[in-house]
Formats: sequence, C-alpha cells, structure tokens
Amino acid sequence: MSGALLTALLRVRAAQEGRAQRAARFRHLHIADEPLVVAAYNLAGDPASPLGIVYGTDRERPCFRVAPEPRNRDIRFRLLNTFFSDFVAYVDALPEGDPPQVIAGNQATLDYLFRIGDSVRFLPVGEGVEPETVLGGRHLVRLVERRQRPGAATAVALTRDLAAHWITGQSALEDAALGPLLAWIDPPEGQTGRGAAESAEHTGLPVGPLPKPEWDEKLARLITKFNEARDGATDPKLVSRLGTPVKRMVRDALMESWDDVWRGLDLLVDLPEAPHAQERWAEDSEDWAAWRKYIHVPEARLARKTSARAAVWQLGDREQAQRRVEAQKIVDDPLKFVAAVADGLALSGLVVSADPDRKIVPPGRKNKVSRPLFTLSLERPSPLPLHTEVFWLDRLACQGRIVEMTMSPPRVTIEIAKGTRRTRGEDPTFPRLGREARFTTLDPGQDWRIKLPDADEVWTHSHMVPETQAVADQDSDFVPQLPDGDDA
Amino acid sequence: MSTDEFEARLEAFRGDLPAVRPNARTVAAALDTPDCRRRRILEAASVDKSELARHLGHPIPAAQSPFALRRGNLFESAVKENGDAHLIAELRKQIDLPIPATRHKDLSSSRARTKGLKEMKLRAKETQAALSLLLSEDPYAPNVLDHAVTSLEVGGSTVYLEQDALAHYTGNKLYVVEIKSFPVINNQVDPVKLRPATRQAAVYILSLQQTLARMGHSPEKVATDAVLICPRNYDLTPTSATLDTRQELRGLRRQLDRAASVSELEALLPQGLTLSAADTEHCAEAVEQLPNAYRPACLDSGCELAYYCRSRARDAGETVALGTPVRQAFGPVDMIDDVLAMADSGIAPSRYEQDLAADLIHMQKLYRAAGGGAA
Amino acid sequence: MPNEEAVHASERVTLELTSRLLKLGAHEALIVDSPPGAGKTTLVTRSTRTLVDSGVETVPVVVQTNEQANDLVKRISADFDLRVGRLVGSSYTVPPYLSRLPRVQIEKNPGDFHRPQVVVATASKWAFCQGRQSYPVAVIDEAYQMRSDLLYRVAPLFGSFLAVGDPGQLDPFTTLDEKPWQGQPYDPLQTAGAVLAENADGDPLRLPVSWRLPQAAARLVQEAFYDQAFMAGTLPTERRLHLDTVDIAGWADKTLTHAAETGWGFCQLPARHTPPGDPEVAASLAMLVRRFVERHPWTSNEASAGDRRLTADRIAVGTVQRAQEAAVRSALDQLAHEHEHLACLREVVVATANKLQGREFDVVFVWHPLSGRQDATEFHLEAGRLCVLLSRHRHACVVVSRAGIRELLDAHPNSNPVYLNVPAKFPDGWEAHQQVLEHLGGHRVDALP
Amino acid sequence: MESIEGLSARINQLQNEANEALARGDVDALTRIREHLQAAERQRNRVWEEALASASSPSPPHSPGSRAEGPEESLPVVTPTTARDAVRMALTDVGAPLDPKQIQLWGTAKYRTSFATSRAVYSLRRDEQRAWRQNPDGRFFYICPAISHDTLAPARAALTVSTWDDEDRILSPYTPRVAYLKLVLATAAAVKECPAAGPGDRRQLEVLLAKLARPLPNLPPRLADPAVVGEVAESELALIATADEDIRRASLERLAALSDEQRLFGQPLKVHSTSRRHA
Repeated sequence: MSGALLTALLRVRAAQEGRAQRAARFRHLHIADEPLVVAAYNLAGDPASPLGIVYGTDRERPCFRVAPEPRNRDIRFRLLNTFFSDFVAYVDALPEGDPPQVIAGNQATLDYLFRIGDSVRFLPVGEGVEPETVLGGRHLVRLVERRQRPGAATAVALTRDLAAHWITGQSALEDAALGPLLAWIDPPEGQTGRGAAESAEHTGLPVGPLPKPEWDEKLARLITKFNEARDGATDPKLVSRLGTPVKRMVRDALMESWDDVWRGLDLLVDLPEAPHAQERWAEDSEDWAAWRKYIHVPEARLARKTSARAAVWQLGDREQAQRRVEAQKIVDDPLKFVAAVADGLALSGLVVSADPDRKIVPPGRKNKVSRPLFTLSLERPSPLPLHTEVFWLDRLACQGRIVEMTMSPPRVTIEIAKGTRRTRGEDPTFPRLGREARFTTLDPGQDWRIKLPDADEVWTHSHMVPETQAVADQDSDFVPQLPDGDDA
Repeated sequence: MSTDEFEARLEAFRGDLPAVRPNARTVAAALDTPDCRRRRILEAASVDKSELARHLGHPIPAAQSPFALRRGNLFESAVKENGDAHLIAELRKQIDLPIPATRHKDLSSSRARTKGLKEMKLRAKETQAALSLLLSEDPYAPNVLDHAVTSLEVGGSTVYLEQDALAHYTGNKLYVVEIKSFPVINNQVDPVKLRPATRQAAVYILSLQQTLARMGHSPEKVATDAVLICPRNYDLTPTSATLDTRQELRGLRRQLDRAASVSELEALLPQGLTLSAADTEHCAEAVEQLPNAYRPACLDSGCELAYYCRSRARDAGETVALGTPVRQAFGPVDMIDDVLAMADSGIAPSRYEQDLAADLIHMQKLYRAAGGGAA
Repeated sequence: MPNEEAVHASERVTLELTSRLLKLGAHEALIVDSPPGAGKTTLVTRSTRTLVDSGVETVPVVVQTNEQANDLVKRISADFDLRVGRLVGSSYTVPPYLSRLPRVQIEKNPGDFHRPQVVVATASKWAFCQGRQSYPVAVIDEAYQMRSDLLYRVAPLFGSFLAVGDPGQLDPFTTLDEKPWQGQPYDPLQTAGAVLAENADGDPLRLPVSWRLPQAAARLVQEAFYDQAFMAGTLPTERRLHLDTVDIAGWADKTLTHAAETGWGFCQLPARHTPPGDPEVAASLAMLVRRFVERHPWTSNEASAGDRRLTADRIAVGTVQRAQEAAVRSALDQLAHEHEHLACLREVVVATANKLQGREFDVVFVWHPLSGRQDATEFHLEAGRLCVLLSRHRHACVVVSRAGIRELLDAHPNSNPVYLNVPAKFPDGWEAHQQVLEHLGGHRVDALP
Repeated sequence: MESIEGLSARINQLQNEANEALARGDVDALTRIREHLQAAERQRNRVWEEALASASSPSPPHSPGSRAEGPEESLPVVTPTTARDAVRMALTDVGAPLDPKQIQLWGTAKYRTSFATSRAVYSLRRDEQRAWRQNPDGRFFYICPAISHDTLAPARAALTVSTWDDEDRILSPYTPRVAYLKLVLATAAAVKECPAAGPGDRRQLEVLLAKLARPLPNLPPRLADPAVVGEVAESELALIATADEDIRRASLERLAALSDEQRLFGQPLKVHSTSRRHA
C-alpha cells in the first residue's frame, strides 16, 4: 500500500462530494484559553514594512494599527512600538507557566512576523526604538522559531493545521490560501466546496501579508496623496489626520482577514483535543519558562546564526520529537491509525489464536521466560515484513515481534517479549481471542536526553564558528529613502 | 515546410489577438512546464496569453504590485549610482575584479536614440562592438557594461534581452550580473524567488554565449556562475552572491532545441486553426485542440492560461487537478469517477490494478469504521 | 592474472596512503574516496594493521551499521592475528558466530577490554562513550554515509581520522524540512566525509581501481556518477559468466544470454502508467531470476583458479520502494513454493537500494526507479540511488523497466534546490538517468507480458 | 611633460623587466608591466605628435577642472540661489563631470539647497542648449553635457560647465569612477574644513561621506572619518587618473574639428557603422 494512498483517496472523495473529508477525529494541537490572533498586511516588495496589523485575544475587540507610510522610519516605528508594547503586555499577563500562543491565517504570516521580530531584536534601544519593541521582537522570533520543532503549538498557521485535520477537494498547493480552504471545510449553504473556493479566490482579499496587486494600485494612489499632503512631516497628529483614507482602506481589508482567522480557529477548537496534545504543550511551557529566565538576564546574548553545537542539538531534538509526535497521533486518533495502516506502519486484524501463558527457554539462556503468542487474521497481506517490532495499541508496554507470516490466507503471528510481568499488583492484559487487535510499529515512549561535547573539544567542526551577536549591524541611515527629496 | 511558410501559418493561427514579444522572464518561466505543447505553440506564435485568458473568461490576476516595481527601480539606482560604485564593490568581492579595472560604458540607449525594436537592434550592435573591443584584450576597453543588449534565438525568432550589467577583466571570464530587489536575510533567500532569478540568469548567459559564438569567440569565455546583487536584511544596502546556473542552462538548451524544431511544432498545429478574439466559443474550441499538460504547479509557473486549464481539468473531473501525487497514486486510472467506482466496487479496470482495488476497498472500510467522512 | 595497469595504479596509491597515514598529525584528517568495489574493507583492515605495527596501542574503527561491524571483525580476525574488541549497544543481540571467533572479545563499554589492538563499533555506539578514553587516531568506514552531526559527537574521542568512503552512494537524509539549516555557517545534514574534507588540507586520496565492477560497468558508472576517474580491475576477457545455451523462454533467455556476454541486460515492457507495485514488472523480474537459476550459471574469474557454480545467495534484485520489494519477494516465494528445483529462490536477496548499500553480488536484477511513473520526484531521480543499484554486481546487471522513461525525463522541470554561493550538486540525478538510459538503449530486449 | 629621452629610457627599462617576468612565467607582474609600458609608449607618441604640430601655441599644461578665468570669479557667490548656480558650484567644487543625483546630494549636504532636485537638473540641460543657440554670449557659463570620448555624442547623465577646457568636458570609460572618487575627496575635504555649525552643517556632510564611502574596498561600515576615506579614494584615483587623462586628451583633436555648438553640446546622433578605435 503506497503511503499517499489514503490522502489521495480522500481528496478524490472530497472533490466528488464537494466537501472536505475528515483526516482526524481529534485536534492534535493544544489551543490556549486566550491565544493572540494576528493578521497583517505588508508593503509589497519590502521585507518588513508593515502597512497595518490587527491583533487581539477577544473576537469583538480587535486592535488595529496602521502606518500610512511604512517606509518612513518614524511612522513605521510608531506602529511597531505600539504593537510590541501590547504584545509584551499580553505575554506578561499570562498565568505562570503558560506560554503565549500566536494564531495566524497562514505560514506566510508567521514567517512575516518572524521577519518583523528579527528586524528589531538586535536594534539598540533609543532613536525611536522602545525597550519593549526589542524584547517583544525577541519573544516573537522565539515563538515562531519554536514551531519548527514537530509537535510545538506556540505559533499556529491555520492553513497548515486545518489541512492536517481535513483533506479538501483541491490540490495541496491551493490549500495554502485560507479563504478557499475554509470554503472547502465549511462551505456556505447550497454551495459546493469548489464553487465557494473559486468565489473566495476572486472576490475575497487574501488574509495577508501580501495584498492583491489590484488592491495595491488603489492604495498606491492614496499613499502618494498622503505623502504629498504631509510633505515630509511625521508629527503623529498630522499623520493620523492626513492618513485616514489609507487607514480606512487597510482597516477594511484587515477586518476581512480578522473574521477569516477567527472562523478557522473556531473550526479547530470544535474538535476534541487529543490526549497527548496536552503533554506536548507542557514541553512548550518548559521551553518558554527557560527562555523567560534566560532573556531577562541583562547580558543575554543572541547569536544571529546558529552555532555547530546548537545545529546538531536542534537536529537531534527535532528528529526525536517528530518520531514521538507521529507515534502519539497513531495512538490517539483512529483515523490516523488507518492512515498508518495505509502507510505500512501499522496492522489490525482479528485474533484467531491466543496463547498468553506461553513460556519458552530462549537459546543460550537457562530459565524459562514468558513469551505470549498471538495469531491475527488480516484482510490484506501484511505490509510489515518479518521480524518487525510492534506495540499493542491498547497497552504500549506490551511489545513484540512478527515471527511468522502467511500470504493466503493473510495471517500474522506475533510473539510478545516485553510487558509480560505483573506491574503494580495487576496482571498484564493481552489481546483476547475473537477480538480485534491493533498494533503500531512506532514507539511513543520517552527518548534519551541528547548529551553533546563542549564546542571547543570538537576539532572537526572548529572552523565553523558563527559571528557572535552583531551589535545592530543595521544600517539605520541607509533606510529606503523615497525618491525626489522626500525625507527618510 | 520552410521556416517562413511556418511563420506565416503561426501568424494566421494568432488571428486578431495582439502579439507580445518574449523577454527573459517569459523564456525562463516556460522552463516550469517543458512538456506543455499548448504553451509552446502559443508562445511560438507570440500570442498574448493574458489577453487570450481574459477572452476565455479566466483572467490571471496582475502579477506585479506598484510598490514592488518602485522598490526594484529604487534598488537598481542605489546599486548603479556614483558610476556603478556598489556594483564595482560587489564585483571586487565576487570575481576579484582588479582595482583599476573600472572602465564603465552605459549602453542603456543607442546613439540614435530610436524606439522599440529598432532601438534594441541598435543597442545589440553597439553591445557587440563593446564586447569585441573587450575580448581583444585592449587595456582601455570598457569592462563594466550597463544595460547591454544581447540576442537569443527562440524557436526561429530573435529575442532581444536587456541585461542589468556585464563584467569582465583581462584573463578572466565574462560575468552576467543580475540585480534583484528580494532581500537576503541572514544569508537565506526565499526559494520561490531564487529559482526564477537563477533561470533568468541562465537565459542571459545563454544569450551571451550565442552572441559570442556569432562574433567568432568561444562561448567558453562566458562564466556559468552569475553574480546576483540584492539588498541585505531589511534595507537597501546591496550585497552579492554567486549563482551556479549549469543545471538551468542544460534545461534551457533542451527546451530551446525543442522549440526550434519546426517539424515538431508543425505537427502540433492542426491545419487551418485560428484564434479569434471576438467569438469566445470558437476560441475555446481552438485552444482545446492544442494538447496541454495541466498540473497545479502551472498556477505559479507564470503561464497566463493556468486558471483556464484548471477549470477545464476540474470540469472534466481529472485527478491531476488534485495534485500530481494523487494522479500518481492511482496509476492509469486518472478520472475521479473511475477511481471512486473502483474504490466502491473493488472491480479493477485491468489486472494491473487488482491489488490497488483491493487496497482501496479495505482502506475505505477501515476509514468509515473509524468514523471518517465529510467534515 | 588481473589487469597490470590497475595493479600498479592501486599499489602506487596504497604506498602514498601509508606514508601520509603515518605522518598524520593531531586534529588532522586523511580522506580516501573510493569507487564501488574498490576494496574499502581491505583498505580499512590493512590500515589498521599498519597503524598497530607503527606502535599505535589501540586502533578504534567507526562503522555505520552492526552488519558492517560484524563483517569487519570477521575479516580482521581471519586475515591478521590481532586482538579485536567488538563494542556493542546494550540492547543488541550478538550473532552467535561472532563470539566463537579467535582473539575476539565482545563488551558493552570500552574500559572492559584488556589491551585490545582494534576496537570496532558503530558510530552511534561510539557517540555514547564520550570522553572516557581518547585515542590518537581512528579509522572511519563509509564516511559518506555518516551524517556530520554524528561526527560532532564522536570527534572528541579521537585525535585524528583516516576516513574512507564512496561519495557516489546514497546520502544520509532526514525526514525533517532542511530549510532552517540552509545559509547557516554549519549544516548538520552534511556528510562526515564532506566536513572532514573541508577541514583537511590537500585533496582526498582516490582509489583508482574498482575490483568488483567488470570493464563494461566501470566506464558507465564512472561517467554517470563520479567526477573522478577510476578503472576496472579486470580485463574484459578475464571474467566470464557461463549459462547453459538452451534457449526456450524467448525474451528472458535472450536478455540473459546477452547479459552474460556483455555484462548488461535491459528488458523493456510496453509503456503504461502503473501504481508503484507494478505486478507485471515484478513477474518479469521473477521470470528472469527463475530462468537464470534454471540455466545453471557458473563463473570463472581472475581470483579463483577453477570455475565456480553461482549460488542463489550471490543474486540480488534491487528496487526503490517497499511495495516493489514486496511484489518481487512474493513472486519469488510463490515460484519456490510451487517447484522444488526452484527452492533456492528463497535465498535470492530482494531489497531496496538503501539496504543494498555496501553489499556485493555476482548478478543484480534492477527494477528501474522511474518505471511506470507519471512524474519523477526528487526521491526517484536521486543519482545516489541509481548508482547503488547499478554498482553491486561483479558479473552482470539486468535492468527491467516499462517504456516511456525518456518522455518522462524530458517532461521533468529542473526542481533541484538552488542555494547562494554553493555550486550545483554533482552528479545531477536527471543527467545521470539520461546517460544510463542512453547506454541501456544499446542492450534493449522487448519483453512480452 | 617628461622629456623624450627620459621616456625612451623608461620604455627600454620596462621592456627588459617584461622579458624577465616572461622568463619567470610571472603572469601578474607581466600584465602590470605591460600596462605601464603601453602608457609610457602612448606618452612618447603624444610628445612626438606635439613636436610635429608645434606650429600652434601649445595649450598650457594644467590639472583637470582648474578654474579657468571667467566672469564668475568676480561674482563670489557663497550659496547658490538658482538650480543653475547649484549645478555650477557642485561641478566646480568637485572638479569632474557629475550626474544630477550626485549634484543634488552635494547641493543638499554642502549648501542645504533643496531645489536642485535631479528632475530640475534634467530639464535645465535642454534649456541651456536652446539659450546658447539664441545667443551664444548671453551668459557667462552654460551647463553642458559631457562628451563621450569615442562617439563625441552628449553623454546621457554627466554634466559639465562650458567654461572648462575641452579636455575636462570629455567622458572616458574611467571618468564616472574618477568623478565618484573626486566627489568622495571633495566631501571628505568639506567635512574637515567645515566647522561644527555652518551653512552645510557638519552632520549632513558626514552622513553623505558615510554613504559615499560604503562601496569603497575594506572600510568598516558607517565610518565617517575623512582622513581614512580620503586616503583610500586617493590611492585608487592615482591608479586610474593618468589613463583617464590619456584617453580624454586623445579625443581633443577630433573634438576641435566640430562646430562651436557641437564642441559644447556634443555631435548630433548619427549611427556610426564602426566605432573608430581611439589612440
């Protein structure tokens, strides 16, 4: 059975029924009680010139911040300072041990928030840069970077997480846009997924951060008028008075994004949370607590580039996390178990013979050891080859190996080697005759902590030392000037 | 059939749709879909595909925002001000340009300052004059050429390409310089932007090689590494990097050889077929006679007909509209209804798909039993 | 007697290797690039011997898998009278034959050996005994199959390295997205060989001869997968594969006869898009293996004086995906079950390219990675995968595939990742596939389903 | 001008060095020596030319951009009031053909003028030629385009002052780089001379100097120390100044053959079949 078969089948089914198909019965992602929902629009072409940002934890009370001319440093930092001071206030208001959680419409917005944070986190305070902005930038970068670790939930990209729980009737490439994705999962009455998605594509505005070019044309006219009117002045009251047409236009666009993101979040929140999601969230809290302790030390240094040691540790930690998350999903969610069977990573069948009390003397050993034996009859020949290690889904400590296999009729015999002793006064439970038994090949058990040598001991990687924290190598005076004499 | 007879036939095929001249971006973009014969014929006939798409009722959204355009021009002027000061600084870093080798020549307009195609032809001739001077190792030949114009043979027609800059110094190779406004942040670039930039560099390098070959010089004198200049981090400070374009060059040569073979193109163009702007019905029929190779990647490949091809694929119920992995998973069964018929009944269309049908039935049963279904 | 020129070339390199090995200073690495079947293991064992003779008290050897470690221990204890320590992980069950070998001691931590001259263990095992004991020099086998994050963890234990590896084989990979580490000063996904080469001054040494590949295979494998030249260790006439001349099964026997003569066979089935486990290709492969065994193959070659019957365990079938492996395995087991004289088919090795890495057979049957596909993904186009499949055989290699691969390759846009300031990866999978297809065209036989 | 004997001696000595370098196979030394050799030979050829044409009074040797006597000496203008003035003062201060953006930068930093925007300067060019046609002597000076050394056509973006010697109004391939280096030197000098507070206060000039200095090789970013920047600019200028002068002087003869208007505003644009090789 090829791995992509179940997803392919569900896409075809969704296309025919005109509605997305469920890929999971549980939400494998913890959602905090009061997550911070964010949507933003950036000036096309610039890496980090925010036009407007809307954020908040209460659907009814969104905070809008708009910079009518984000290429101007003063106007841009007025928006950034306000946003980051609110962001740091949100982070500080959280109960002890509860990390912040940012909800964005798509991965592009998360990457954009990362760039916004990165563009300020090394700046020296002063010259229009508030301390909260630098600290908030560091927090934001930390939250988005943490999401690169499989199973983390500190920064949620709705398109990615919705597509992990539902399979739409369009291609995975088109799932990257939030509007069409929501249209397939929750089409309005009387419309098929395809019809709703195509109208969302044409009429709706993108959730951000890149606006539509046609929308930009209209905006460009307003901004040129605004720049001519202010003629270089950046005093806040004048800017806000003259900038009202730009503000209104950006606000309307962001309002649409705000509603879409909340609608997506509701769809996720409606799903019951998977048991292991809470455990993974606890790991996020631990990491966040360690980060808070570190960052508040005054001489905290941030490397702009990851060192060899950090890269090796990161790779090991993330690969372990990925294995564990995949295994936990299979155990938590019946639909994920079916996908694992399709991927050839799991097995389910009817127990046709069971010998839980079997005892043998393994070769090279003297005393008897308990080796229960179970034979399962399958509907399809087992994709798992001989000698594969398997875990019984109902009790993961019960671990064994496939010792015999027949093609027709498709049968598999499993010998249990671990988890056969009485623990805490209870007899071990085993698969029972005549009942269905499910086995997985991925072990969700605890992995060992990664211990690494000190950097200076590793002579093979010594020539790869990154530059230490570059003191604001930001060239503040070479900021994009507007042509023809407008000020910087 | 001689080339100009075929040229006339393409002309007739274009009907009353406006013509559009190819440029480096369109030639590079065509590399995304080497097997789409519809796109190859339409581009050989230089049909304005965005006009055609509008007629067929599936216009493609405009690509470039005015702010991005302005930032691009702003950055290019920042690189080239003060006599290419930043350009020379980056060339010294990337190709060790010696300090005195800063002889500059601006080819952005021909001596006669004409317009349109005539201007490009003149600038191409002036560029060739500058190149021959340069390659004759004359110590005073200008070795940093701004906005040089080189030509490229694309399917029998000549395309004139304006390059950002060319650089050379005695005893070394000729380098193509490409100035782009997407930023390099922490040494990383957005791959969605880097691949088209590398392909365009390959187009410029190939056109330079062809120009040199026509002048009797060996194309080996053109370096296959292009110098990319783009902003560093969050402002307009220029930085640079080298792009190895050998693989893209190979793909481009293969693509252009195929586009050039008149016999192959001719076989694709049914006799007497013409496009007409007025009557969309006839137009759609005509386009459908040209076989296409739609896949979701077309939506980002810069082909203006992508949305039209998508809606036809969706109407026909082809599995490819759901992505190439979906089409690949069911082998020869490439229609949505056939796949579902096989999954529901377990009957395979041929003995090759017996295993597949059995797997689908089993999986569907497990999926339904585990509570799967519509959202 | 083997090819004179090859013998001289390889002796010259061995002399240079020995001299540079003995001059290896602290924190230095000597890299040896070796083509397939160039005698890497012989080189590792002989270097160990040289180091011990030159006064090194204990020579640690770092390998990648337990099988490689056991094979190496067997070789060393057979060829040299050295005290060998086999370091094993706590949960690893040692194969019985190993403990019976003379002068071999098996322990769980390095301190328990008494005065071992050689200690062999996998890289991940060495990673766990950090800093307990430091050795002046260590030998790494299969350096290009070891990821450099593992090198990072074992480096403090050893003062300097002799790293031997085949750069053409499959790179170590990760299931994670590689983007976060690009552009960083150090990418942990690089191979240990690449990192050591970057650090070492002077170019890697190159073993010039592949003793395994016959003349016909060496030229193609070198051109398609290696940027450094190497030659076959045998003259074309030396190595013969003989089959009974009876010829009843048409296309299968025609292919086998051709392969016995020229060293290459290429069976092409009609073009058709098929799901990964294409039953017809599996049946064709099973038919080829069956006819091969039924025609009592025997070989004569430079090493052994007399002729040798080719047994089933010297035959392998290489595939790319698990579904294909399962299809061929069940077809062969079916045949073995139905006919007694084919019982030996159960010993034929059927495996994916990843598992065939580092192993050697007399004849290899290959399921072409692109057969029956509608689009080529990076996984199927990877040059290392094709190189492994085409460089395991000593005598002959037969490829089975559906037609339509040329059109598939032509339709494939170049999707290799592009990086700043990094030269394009060589060998490029697309290019290698074109060259192989070109070559196989000359050996084509059309198979009828 | 070096005497003919000195020139021939230097040429022979260079030739021997070239042969030694060739024997040693030292390619870098060979290319360097070859360049000096060619420069020396060109000087010798020019001395010969001038000896032949000694009938006409040789123009006095002078450094490029020197202040030719002209009416404006009598009008010491401290800060420019019109765009024309700003352009002339920028060109005269720096002493090399500049493009409108450079003129605007200099005007803003040195004289705090904001009206010499590049758009204003572009329109200026057309009016100047028209004014000259109506009455050539109507103005003390005219703003003219620099003249390309090979085609004698007006250069697209470089401006000069009509009162300059012909040689200084010609644009060789080196001139844009020379002009940039001279702008750097002028800015460095202005920073040194300029007291903390003054018409173009020091801060603006330092910002301009830092911006201009960034593309110079091996200088730390945002450095505004005039001495260090001046030194780097000076050393590069020394390498290319002579070659720049040689090329420009080589076109003097052909420029002199043109009509007065063409001499100032460049030759009308005819399509040249082949570009005549210079020198």
